[in-house]
Parts: sequence; C-alpha cells; structure tokens
Amino acid sequence: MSNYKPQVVEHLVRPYNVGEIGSPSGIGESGEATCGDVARFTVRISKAYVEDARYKVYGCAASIAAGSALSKMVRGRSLIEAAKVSKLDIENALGGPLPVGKEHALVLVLDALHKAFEDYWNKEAGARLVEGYRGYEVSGE
Amino acid sequence: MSNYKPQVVEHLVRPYNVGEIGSPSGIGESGEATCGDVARFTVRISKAYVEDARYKVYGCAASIAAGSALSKMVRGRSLIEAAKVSKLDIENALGGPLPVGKEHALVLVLDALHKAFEDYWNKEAGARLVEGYRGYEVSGE
Amino acid sequence: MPNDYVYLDHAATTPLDERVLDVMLPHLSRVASGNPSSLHTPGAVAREAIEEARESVARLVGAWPDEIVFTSGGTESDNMAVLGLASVDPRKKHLVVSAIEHPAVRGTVEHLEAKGYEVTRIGVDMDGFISPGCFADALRQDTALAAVLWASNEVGTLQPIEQLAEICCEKGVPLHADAVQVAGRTSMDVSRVPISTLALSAHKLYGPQGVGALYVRRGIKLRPAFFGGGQEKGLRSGTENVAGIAGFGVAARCAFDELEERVAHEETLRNTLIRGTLEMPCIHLNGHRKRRLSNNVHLSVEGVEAESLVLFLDALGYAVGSGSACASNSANHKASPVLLAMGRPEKEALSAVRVTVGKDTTQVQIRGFLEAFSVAIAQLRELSPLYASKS
Amino acid sequence: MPNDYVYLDHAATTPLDERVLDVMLPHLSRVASGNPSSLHTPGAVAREAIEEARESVARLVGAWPDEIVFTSGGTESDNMAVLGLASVDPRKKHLVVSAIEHPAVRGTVEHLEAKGYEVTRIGVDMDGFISPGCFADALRQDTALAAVLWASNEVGTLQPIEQLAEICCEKGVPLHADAVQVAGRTSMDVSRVPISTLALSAHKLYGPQGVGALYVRRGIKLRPAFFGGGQEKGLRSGTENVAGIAGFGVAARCAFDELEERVAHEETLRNTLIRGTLEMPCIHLNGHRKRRLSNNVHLSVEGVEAESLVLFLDALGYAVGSGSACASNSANHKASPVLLAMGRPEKEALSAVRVTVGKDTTQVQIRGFLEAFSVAIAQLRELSPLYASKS
Ligand SMILES: Cc1ncc(COP(=O)(O)O)c(C=O)c1O
Ligand SMILES: Cc1ncc(COP(=O)(O)O)c(C=O)c1O
Repeated sequence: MSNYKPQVVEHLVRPYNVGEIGSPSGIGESGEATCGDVARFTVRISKAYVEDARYKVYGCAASIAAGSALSKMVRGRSLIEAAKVSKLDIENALGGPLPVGKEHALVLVLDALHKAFEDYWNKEAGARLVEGYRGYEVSGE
Repeated sequence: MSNYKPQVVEHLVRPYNVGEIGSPSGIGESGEATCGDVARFTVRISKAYVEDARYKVYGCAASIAAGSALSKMVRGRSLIEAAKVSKLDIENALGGPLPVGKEHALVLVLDALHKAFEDYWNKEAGARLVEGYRGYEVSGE
Repeated sequence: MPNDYVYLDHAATTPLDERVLDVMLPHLSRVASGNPSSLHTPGAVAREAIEEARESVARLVGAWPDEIVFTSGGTESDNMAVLGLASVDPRKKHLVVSAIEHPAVRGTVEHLEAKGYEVTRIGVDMDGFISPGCFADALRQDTALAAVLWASNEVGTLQPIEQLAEICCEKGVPLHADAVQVAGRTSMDVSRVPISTLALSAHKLYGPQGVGALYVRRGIKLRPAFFGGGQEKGLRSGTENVAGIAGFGVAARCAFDELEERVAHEETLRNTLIRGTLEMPCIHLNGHRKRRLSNNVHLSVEGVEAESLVLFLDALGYAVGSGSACASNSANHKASPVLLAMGRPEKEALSAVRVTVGKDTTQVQIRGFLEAFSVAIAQLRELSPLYASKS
Repeated sequence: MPNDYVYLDHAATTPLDERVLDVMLPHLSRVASGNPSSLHTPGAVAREAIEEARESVARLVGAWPDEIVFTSGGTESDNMAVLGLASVDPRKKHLVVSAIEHPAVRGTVEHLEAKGYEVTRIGVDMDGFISPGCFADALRQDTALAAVLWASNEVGTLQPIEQLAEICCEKGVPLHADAVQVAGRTSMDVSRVPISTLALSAHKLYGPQGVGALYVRRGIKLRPAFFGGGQEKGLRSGTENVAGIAGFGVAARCAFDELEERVAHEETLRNTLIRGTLEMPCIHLNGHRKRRLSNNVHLSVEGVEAESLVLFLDALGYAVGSGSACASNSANHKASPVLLAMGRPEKEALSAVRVTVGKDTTQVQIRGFLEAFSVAIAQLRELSPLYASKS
C-alpha cells in the first residue's frame, strides 16, 4: 500500500460518487492525459446548494482518493461552503498529508471542481452571482 | 586452521624432534629473520646413518610442520636416503600440497637440512667423501 | 499482509527459498563464521562456504570458479563491468548499448558519456528486439565494449545473445550481458558463448538481496571496483557477506538443478495469464508473445493508470509491478523509457503493469488473480474519464 | 569447531546478535519483504524496515536520518567518501591522510595518487597517534579532503578526532573519519563534531556482514557510488539488502542503548588481558595503554611468528587475529605497515597478534586464554632459533 495512508486505499477501492451526472449544472476538467492525470467533476446545483457531485479520474491512487473524498465533502453543502474546501481539508479526510510528490492530486481535483462551479455560474447564474461570490474572497486554492 | 591440512596443525602443535643436538655432526641454517622464516637443523651422523636430527624454526605453521615432518623422515635413515627426501615427500607426509604461497616452507627446511649434511661432510668426512657422494648424483632438491 | 496474499512480482525480487535460508542460518548464528580473511577456524569455515558458493554460481553459467567475482548485487556487477571494460584500453572511447538497458547499465553508460565517451544506442523493434544487423554495424575499431540486456526486466524480451556475442567476438569487442533476469530461466553456458562479462543477482533467483556476482572471462583484467583489503582477487575489496554468498550458492545450485521444471511450470502459468488477460477488452501484451522470459507478462491496460491499478490489486491481495520496479517508487510517475523505445505512445506506457510468476506460483493463484484483475480494471475504467468515453 | 571454542577476534568480525537475527528473519522468509522500490504492500514493508533502520543508525552517531546512506560495508563507505569528497571540487588535488589508515582508505588514496593527486601522509608516534600540529600544518588551500582512522583496527589507538575535526573545520577542509571500529565503543555525535563523512560497518557491531553506512553531512553533495535505479537518494543504486539493513538497524540500536555497559565490560576484560600477557616474558603492548579501543589488545611476541601463533591458539580453541585480518590471508606474510609506521622493526611487526574481546566475552574465557597463550608461546619459542639464543 505504498506510503499511502489506509484511507487513501479505502477511497481507491471503494470510491464515493463515481460517475457523471446527466445534464449537469456544471462540468469541470483538469489535468492532461499525456502527463498522467485527468479529473472531471460534474455537479448539480440547486438553490446555491450542491445537490450532487460526481467525479471521474484517470490517475494515481492519490488523485482517485482525493476526488472521492472531495466529492463526499461537497455534496449537500452550500456552494460557498463547498468552494471553501481546501487542500488541507482533503488531506485530513485522507488521514493526513499525502506522500511527497503526490500533492498534485489535491490541485487536480480541486481544479476540476472549481471549474465545474465556474461553469455553473457562467451558464446559470450569470455575471452578477460570480461577482457576488468573488466578493466573499473565497479562495479554493 | 586456515587452508592447511589437519596434519600440518598436528605437527604444529605436537612437533617431532624439536631442539638442538649438543656437539652435532653438522649444523645448517636457512632463511632470514627479517623476511619471516628461519630454520636450523642439527644432525648427528654415525656410519653414514642419520642417528639424530633436530630442528628449530621461526616461521609460519607450514615451516614448522615441514621441519617436524622432515626430521621424522630422515632420522634413522642412511645419509643417501635422507638426502633424497624431496619436497613432494614432505608434502605427502603433511597430507597433501601446501596452500598456494606456502611452498617456500619446503625449500626452507630442506635447505637447512642439506646445509647440515654439507657441514658434516666438510668437517668430518673430508673432500673424498663429498666427491664420492656427489658421484651418486643425488639431488635433494 | 494477509496469509493468502499472492506475490506476482518476481521480476522485482523473489521470496527467499527455504533451502537457501537453511544454509545461511549457520553463518548468521552467534557461534558463526568469522571473517574469511582470518586464519583461524571460523575464518576458514567462512572461506570454504564462499568457495563452495563460487563453484555453484560458476556451474549455473558454465564458468570456471575463478571467473566469478562476488558483489553486492546486480547493480554493482553492471557498474563494475561497464566501467571496468571501458577502462581496459583508454584509447577506445566508443560504447554500444541497446536502447532498453536496465538503469544500472544505462546510468553507467550515461556517466561515461558525460566524461567524453561516444555512445551508440541500438533501437529496438515493437517487440523489444535489437537487430543483429544494426548491432554489427555499430561496432567500430574504437568500440570499448558493447552491453546488452539479455532479458528485459520490463517487457521480458529475450535478445538473441549468442548471435550478438558471435558478432562481438568477430569484431574483437568485449560484450557485457546483463543476465540478472534470465539466470535460472534459460540454460547458460559462457564456455560456448563468447561473452566477456555477465551480471547476476541473487535476489532474482530466490537468494538473498544485496548479493550478486560478475562473471569475468579469464584473461580479462578489470580495474577494481573498490580498494581495500584485496578480497575477491583484489577486484572487490571488503569483508565478504558470507551468509549472503552462501545463500546465493544454494540458490544457484537449485536454479541449475531445477531449471527445466521451473521453466516449464512458469511458462504454463504465464500462458494462462496471457490468454486470460488478452480476453479482456482493450489490453495489449508488450514484448514478443513467445521469445520472452518464462515468467513475464507485461500488459498495457487502456484507460487505467498503472499506480492505481497496482495499489488496487494490492488491496485485493495481489502484488504486481508497475513498469520497472526501480523507477516505480519515484515521486513523479514517468513513462518507462523501454516502452517508449518500443514505439509506444506515452499514455500507453503509463498504463503498463508487469505480472511475473515464480516457481511456487500456482494455477489457483493465477485464476484468482485473473478475477481480481478483471474487477480492478472494470472499476478503474468506470472511474476513468478517458476510458468511459469509449464504452 | 568445538562448542567451547572461544572467539577473541571481534575486530575482524563479530558474531551476530540474536536480537539482530530475530529482526532479519521475517525479511528472509518465503512470504518476505518485497523490493523496497515496489508500490505494493511487500514493497512498503521493506521500505519501512529500511527507514526504521536509518533512524537507528542515525541515532548511533548523532545524525539526521537523511544523512545516512546504506552501503555494502565499511570498505564501500570508505571508497565512496574518499572518491566522493575528492571530486567535489576538481581544482583541489591534494589529500591528507594518516600513515596508518585502513586499506580501504589507503588503497583509495593510492588510486587517486596514481591519477595525479598529491598526498601528504601524517606520520604517527610510537603509540600510533598523529600529531594535531602536523595535521594542521599539512592542510592547504587546495586540500580536497583529509581522512583519519578514528580508531585503529590494528593497534586500537583512538585519535583525538574532535580536535582534528575542529582543525579541518577552521581550514575549510572536509574530514572523512573511518569509524568502523569505534562505533558502539565510544559515544559519537556528529552534530557536535564537524566531520563531513563517517564510515560504519554492521558486522563490527554484531550486525550482518555485507552492510554498512556512510554518514554524509547535510549540504555535502557526493557523486554516486553506483548508477542505476536511484536508490538511497541516487547516491547508491541497487536493490537494498532489506534483511541486512534491518539487522544493522537493530545492531545500531542495541549498541546505542548498551554503550556504557559494553565499554565498561570490555575494558575490564581488556585490562585483565593486558596485565596477564605483560607478565609473560618478552611481550610488548602496541598502542597507547589507555587511549585505545575498549576491546583491543595488540601484542608483539618476541621470537614467535604471528601466523603460527594464531594457528596454535586456534588448535587450542581460541580465535585471535594476526595483524590486520584483511591482509592476513594473503599468501606472503608481510609486516603490517601500521606497526612499521609506528617505528617498530620489521621482525617485531611479524610477531604481532591482536586479541579483541566482545560484549559476550567472559572473565573465565579470558583466564583460559591466558593459560593457552602462555603454553603456545612457550612451545613456539622452544622451537624458535631466534628466541632460544636468548634464554
Ligand atoms: C535486468 C536487471 N539488471 C540489474 C538489476 C539490478 O540488480 P540488483 O537489484 O541486485 O542491484 C536488476 C534488478 O533490479 C535487473 O532486473
Ligand atoms: C577500520 C576499518 N575500516 C574499514 C573496514 C572495512 O569494512 P568492511 O569489512 O565492512 O568492508 C574495516 C574492517 O574490515 C575496518 O576495521
């Protein structure tokens, strides 16, 4: 089980919220297939809450586990709370820091989720909400 | 016990004929203290027979064992037989060939014995006997 | 690890044979062996153990015992051979190697390259073979040595070493062969095949880790690997690892005695594995189907990244390798240069796993593995944004 | 070997501690450790064992774990340090060493000398000490490194290493210390003493043969010893000897925990030995009476050649060393260069034996040894044409 914490392996073997939502509120992708890792998040947003978040990852165990943990943390939360989930929050959910060299997994899945949110804002809520949201100075990264 | 045969160790720990004969018929020495090994043979010759042969060695186990074995082989033999004892004979008495690099031990003790014989011939038997002996073309080496 | 954990990564390292341990234990006890350089009995006991092992290792490859130098492993043997052969004639500044060498040779050659040597790297075809023709053409008057990985630790391809050795012999170029993977998996006879040096490693044939050997043909004078007490005829100073060397000896003897049955057994399992995995969708076998190591199955699994597959299988109770074990623990997963040299796209190279059976692997284990494998790849592909788009 | 055979050659190698074997065995079993580079569980188990051992070895010398590189033994460590430090700054072509280095350092330095380095060898006094003054004077602007044998493997003399390290530090010259004999026999703390590199060997402190370590101070960048898979942070490629390294770890931990009692125990036995042998006629102690290794007694025995004495004592059931173990198996007995450097005549140097006790040696064994010793030298002197002339 490598230098990974058991929680990572648990998420790898029994991941949460795998898949894609049909006609989602937002889609976000990050990473590049040729350099290893790709993540995709689809979200369904309703009344500023994350009703559903599903993900797919091609990549190392850390990326898969991070996607799983992240999806679990954001489901049912308000958009604002969801956007606040940090790298540290994911690491904590995974039992502690990832092995050296694996931190990119956190960026990968957060990127994909944030893009999905932005996609939603762009499509559904229009420029005003984005402005409003930005006003909170939330930084997901 | 190094690569030595058990016979060598046996001769080392319980050597035969150690010592020096008082007023010997002949004395022979070989080797050099600074480079490691020195052997000394004293012999008592009577009626062309080796009545007694005693040796001393400063040196490695092979030299000590070779001296012991050689002294045992020549005692009670005729001078001519004694002078014929070869390196191979000593090795056989020691259970087989000495380890590589230890063959000098055979030369060392044979040298000392032969010098003791020569010393005897020089002192006691005079030039005629030496000539006679040489006539037999005995070569101890 | 659960008791029924199944080890299928014999190319990375092999479990220690019990017979090997039995011979090692007396040397690991409190009344143990001395230093083989010592004159007394414990020293002599140690020395004898080493010389006995030297004979067994020599027999395995068809050498004289005095042609075997014990080292700390395959890596040291490879380093010693390449650096040693390169410095025999300082006027020769050209090296010929295959493009798919093990890092132990590749890295040493790169080191020499940085010091001014010119290097010709012979490419391989899509099965991983180097062409004897290209090889012959590359050898020059000033070629100090050629080095060839006899059997690839990754894709398992067996090079036509006899033919390459003949070519080297004709051109007067010394040949170093890395036989770490192939030893004990093919009959070897350096008395017939004109190889100059040959690297071996104990832990790849059920011996202990940290012990290896270099065969050095009589008449070839290498420079010492270490300076010191003058052990191993001055070529490799340092107090000998007596227990380890004795263990290597038994391992070599068993490998020699059981060669045919081991190969037959491994090939059966290997073929079951190849058939079973190739029935699954979108899986490719790397390396030649037949001319490969008896125990090696190397697969590219579309839509699945190697590390996550290895860890998934581990969680299901199966150990397999991802690409080359040597590189797989590095922080950033890099595509195997061997697969790239075989013309595979980078993505496929990142999706490669290596399943290597051993003499004690069973058919039941293989059947269990095939099931676990199909579960793992199905689930990981469900997760994969790259594969999903296909189905 | 009979059951009551007594081993008094701990400077050559030590018997394996049972606690060490206990920790090694799981890694030597059939369900054993994998390759530490592998991702799966067997690989992780192996990796953890190595990192745990690294911490223990680091603690023994007062280092950070990341300053410890595992090697195949003291000889490799010495070679790696000297070659590595020498190549840090290619403009510096001067080396300073003591005249009584172990062959692993001496030989490596001679190799560099042959390649064009200038070497200053610091002589020693009749007790085997180098003078800090001479040492300081020898260090130059272009000195690439200094190397000092902290405790002599032959005569046991302990150099004033802290003082020498301070001098090096002031002059900005990296210092390599060979601590193979002294580790576990004196408290060491590289965090206080500015040594750059430090060589260790497991089999000298009740660990397995074929495992060593090099301490490399943070900030010092050595060139790799081997090229390959990049293990040990790229400094020492090659699959790790997991069982051996794990064993080294326990050995280091026990040495650290039991340091004081071991030293006290050994010193008592050593002093009994010194007193007992010096009561016999025409025997001289080599090295300083007090500032010597806790376990070392080194004697010149007039009129007796070392090899025959060692073998005689062996036949009586006692293992001792003749001069340096490393050289004692060579075909021609050569006088120890260390004794010659201490100003002893060649003949005396050929008459030297080394008796080294260990943590498990008993007073009863020492008493038995003293009796055997006096029998052996009496009989060999009776045999000796050189000694007889005296009595
Ligand atoms: C082909 C090949 N050569 C060399 C080596 C290095 O051997 P070792 O692990 O004993 O250093 C290995 C294994 O790692 C190998 O597979
Ligand atoms: C002082 C000293 N340095 C280096 C070494 C070499 O260590 P190893 O035997 O592990 O190669 C030894 C022992 O032989 C030694 O006593």
